Amino acid sequence: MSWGTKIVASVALMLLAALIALIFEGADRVIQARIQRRLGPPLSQPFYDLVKLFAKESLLPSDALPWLFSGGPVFAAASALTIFLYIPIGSLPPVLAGGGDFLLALFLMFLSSFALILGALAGASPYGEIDAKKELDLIASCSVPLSVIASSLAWFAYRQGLPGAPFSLETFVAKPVWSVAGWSGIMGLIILAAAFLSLIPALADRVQRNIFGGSSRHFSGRTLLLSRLARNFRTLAFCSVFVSLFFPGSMGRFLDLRELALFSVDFLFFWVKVFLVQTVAVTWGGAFLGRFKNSRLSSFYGVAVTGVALAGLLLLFLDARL
Amino acid sequence: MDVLTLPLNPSGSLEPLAITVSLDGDRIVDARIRHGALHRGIEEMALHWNLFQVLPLAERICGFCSLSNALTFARAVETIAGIVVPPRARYLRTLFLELERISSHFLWLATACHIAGHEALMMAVLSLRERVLDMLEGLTGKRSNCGVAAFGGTRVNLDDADIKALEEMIAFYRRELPPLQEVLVEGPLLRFRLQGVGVLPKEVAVRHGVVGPVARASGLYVDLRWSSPYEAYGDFDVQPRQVSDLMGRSRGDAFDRMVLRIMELRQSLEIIETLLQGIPGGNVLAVKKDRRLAALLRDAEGRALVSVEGPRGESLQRVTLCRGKIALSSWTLRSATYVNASSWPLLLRGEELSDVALIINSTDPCIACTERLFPLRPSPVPEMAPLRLSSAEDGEAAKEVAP
Amino acid sequence: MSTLFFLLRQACRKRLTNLFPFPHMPESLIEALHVVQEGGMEMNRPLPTPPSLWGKVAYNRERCTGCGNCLERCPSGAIEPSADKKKVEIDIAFCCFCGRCVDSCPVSALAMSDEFLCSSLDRREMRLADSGPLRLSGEGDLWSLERKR
Amino acid sequence: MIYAPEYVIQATDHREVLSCLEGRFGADLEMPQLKEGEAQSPILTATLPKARLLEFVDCLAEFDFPHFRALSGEDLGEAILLHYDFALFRSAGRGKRLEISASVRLPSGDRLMPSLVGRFPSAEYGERELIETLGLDFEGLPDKSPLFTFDDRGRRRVAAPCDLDGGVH
Repeated sequence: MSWGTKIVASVALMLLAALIALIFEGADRVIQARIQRRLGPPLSQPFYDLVKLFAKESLLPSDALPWLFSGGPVFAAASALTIFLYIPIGSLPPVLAGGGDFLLALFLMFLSSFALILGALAGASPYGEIDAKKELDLIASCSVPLSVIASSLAWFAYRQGLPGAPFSLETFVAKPVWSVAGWSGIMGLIILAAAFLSLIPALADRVQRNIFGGSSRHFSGRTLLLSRLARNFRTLAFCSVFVSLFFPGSMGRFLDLRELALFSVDFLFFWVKVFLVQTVAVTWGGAFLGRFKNSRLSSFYGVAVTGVALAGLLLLFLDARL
Repeated sequence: MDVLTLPLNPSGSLEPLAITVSLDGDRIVDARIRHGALHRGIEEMALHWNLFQVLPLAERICGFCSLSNALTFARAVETIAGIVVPPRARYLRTLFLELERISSHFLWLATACHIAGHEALMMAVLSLRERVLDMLEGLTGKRSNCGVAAFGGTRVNLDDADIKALEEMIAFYRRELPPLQEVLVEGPLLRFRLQGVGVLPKEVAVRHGVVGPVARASGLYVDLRWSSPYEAYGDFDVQPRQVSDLMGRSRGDAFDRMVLRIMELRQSLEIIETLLQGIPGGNVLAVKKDRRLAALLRDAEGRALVSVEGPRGESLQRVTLCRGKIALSSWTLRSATYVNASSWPLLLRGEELSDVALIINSTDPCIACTERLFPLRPSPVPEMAPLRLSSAEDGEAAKEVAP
Repeated sequence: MSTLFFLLRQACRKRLTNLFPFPHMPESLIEALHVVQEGGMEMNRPLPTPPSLWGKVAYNRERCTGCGNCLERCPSGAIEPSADKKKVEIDIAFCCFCGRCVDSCPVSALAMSDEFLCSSLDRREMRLADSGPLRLSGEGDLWSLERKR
Repeated sequence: MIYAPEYVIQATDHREVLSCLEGRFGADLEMPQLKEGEAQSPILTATLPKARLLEFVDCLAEFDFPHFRALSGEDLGEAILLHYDFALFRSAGRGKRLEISASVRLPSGDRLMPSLVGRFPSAEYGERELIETLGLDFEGLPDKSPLFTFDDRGRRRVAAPCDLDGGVH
């Protein structure tokens, strides 16, 4: 691909991802309302919100660092959108492929969270500071099981001889890890998938663990809009990475389609899968995780989920040795 | 130790309270609670009105212990005036007190779920609460502030269809409560969130004199319905519920308060069931003629101190009446929250910041009942003009009544 | 597990939201209701109300003897003597819907109707001087159709 | 003095409580009376001089830990009448609970009362409210700041009557 094509494809993909993230947010809110036996907002509510927030004034706290305060959400949203350039969507290869794009995607995800937290810290308010600290605490405790999951998957792919670089998402999409695993390997993969799923609500900011409205408390107008968009993009990106790793089946090949038909069917199929994952992990998982105590949530992710992920690694190890 | 002092606005606690916490990291070292966001002036207002007007006012002190407050007031006036309430009215009052308790406890459960972040459970609880509100609306015409109390009886009477509807309601709750209880008590959602939060040990609870469900959840065997039965409670067995009966032991934390309220919901249903079987016939008003009642109240003189076990605990009123007019000489209200509030700083100490709302809410605070005061005159400490005791416009000196 | 089943069952049950009668707030709700009654407009019907509902006070001026009992009983000062001194006027805006005036009326000139929508942009509309002969609840007023269904 | 915070299970006979108090306080206990009716739980009322209030409370504590219910005050013009309401035998059995209402008459000019906060922490709100409304002073009350009426700067907020008709409607 030439540079020009790449740029056009990137912009198109990012816009599309943004659109899908908003639609999924609307669906998420409708399903949540159904769980609560409410009617809920229309599916297009996130778009109304977008227009409304865009038209509103962005307030700047008097003690805030202006560039960091308003730059943080921009950077968070942009880095979350960039992740989609490294994710193979359906049968389409990622726009920017590389040997370690899995790690890069995770890195961008954390970068997006940190940018938002930095923006909140720049608001120079003790309330925002306390919530930002809590979020930082949670993300730090989530990073441990996430790195265990990532490295055990890569090790397993390398050990079982999947073609391609072990830290590339394309490797997992081209040949599902399930096909090379024995029974204990499948058990291990299921455990790893469950651990990954339980991480999504926390990293997608769906766990309301604070009393002050989260780190986006002091954002308003466009900064609030961007911080909410960043959260939605991150949620979508996380679910997409999950689909690429654990759920990579191709509908088009199953139907024996070629060329354009294959790409478009797989493209749609991919987003359907992402939607399913998001509904299970974020909508229903969020309904369960609720507003746990921050310390308990941190120890849940830092100890319990890490332990589960390590158990999964052990099973994969057994599978590779047998 | 680096201590950060942080004022929490009402949005942090869901109640109009200004709480200032001193924080060491995430732990609360000290908490200071400031009232004064609501200036209601109920006691002052009542002195300018006649008793018939004060009764609806007493009903409106709080939306959810409305009947308890109104009934306390009505009973105080009845005690002074020597009016004997007919047995059917006593049973009806008891019935509505229990319906009110059901409605209030459901609302508390919903708020607890909301603060714990489980909106789906909140909606489930609220949808169950609808049934008792519909019942109240069908029986009295209103969902809250039902206006049941009247001097010398009740304003509402029941017919056979109403009793049948009540029995259907009990059957409905017998069906719907067990799954909810399973989710709330045995399910992980609230257990992980509420256990070990806001612990009030038994000894401390005794010393602070807490009342109502908070006291019972801490393991105190106290219940006015049991220890000094009023209305129809004397006619059947009402034991204070204890968490240790269900859970094996009671720790006095927020979770125990929730469990206790669920147990009390079931107790209220049992009480209503027994009550409906033995409800006597007859009048619901002791004095039917308006003019006779007014004459009785005009001649009444004396003091009374009356308390009722409301949904939040002991609701207490001291009423003084003077002969010659249908008006109050003095009125003092003490709601359950007024007593329980003194334990809040203690409960908050050592807890996490994110639990503030949860802990304050676990005692079922009613700021509207507590802040009924609004001193209109400047009251500097040394020199002070005496407050007017009676509502007399002609400046008649108030007599002191022998206690 | 039981929690999951509980929430799943919750999601499958009938939704509880009761929609606002009109898509957009009309200038005067009472007028809009009259338009609906004449068939000029569609609306989301409200939930049926029980026959004992305490709505707006209805006042039969003809029957009133002007004894003034209700003036003494009203806690919110919503009832005022009218200009000709023998009747009263009721300001619904002050009314707290306690129903004590109805209890105190010796000739049953007051009743609690089941009309509960009483918001208006004009305060003068809220003054009630006469609502004609009292209807028993459920007799040909706006919400009665709903109740019979 | 801090009592052992525990409620007794065995209630003493109410008349015995009354006679014990009468024996202990003699003529200081004015108009002691025990009312036992059906509509209300039994109530023991008495009037005390303020100097013997703490002693009275300690005497009650020998029977059971008194549950401090309320403190209320009435301004009679020439004096202030304070009512201290306690309850004994709260968890001793059905119908065993005894309410005790001790009234203290403060002549005008005397504004100082002993504080009960050391014995009953929940007395704090009642005492602070009386500082606010009746202008009393309590000896030994650690926090004497107003409870319900003050502005953001900690000053007492005094609402003049004109505040009320300042165009609310």
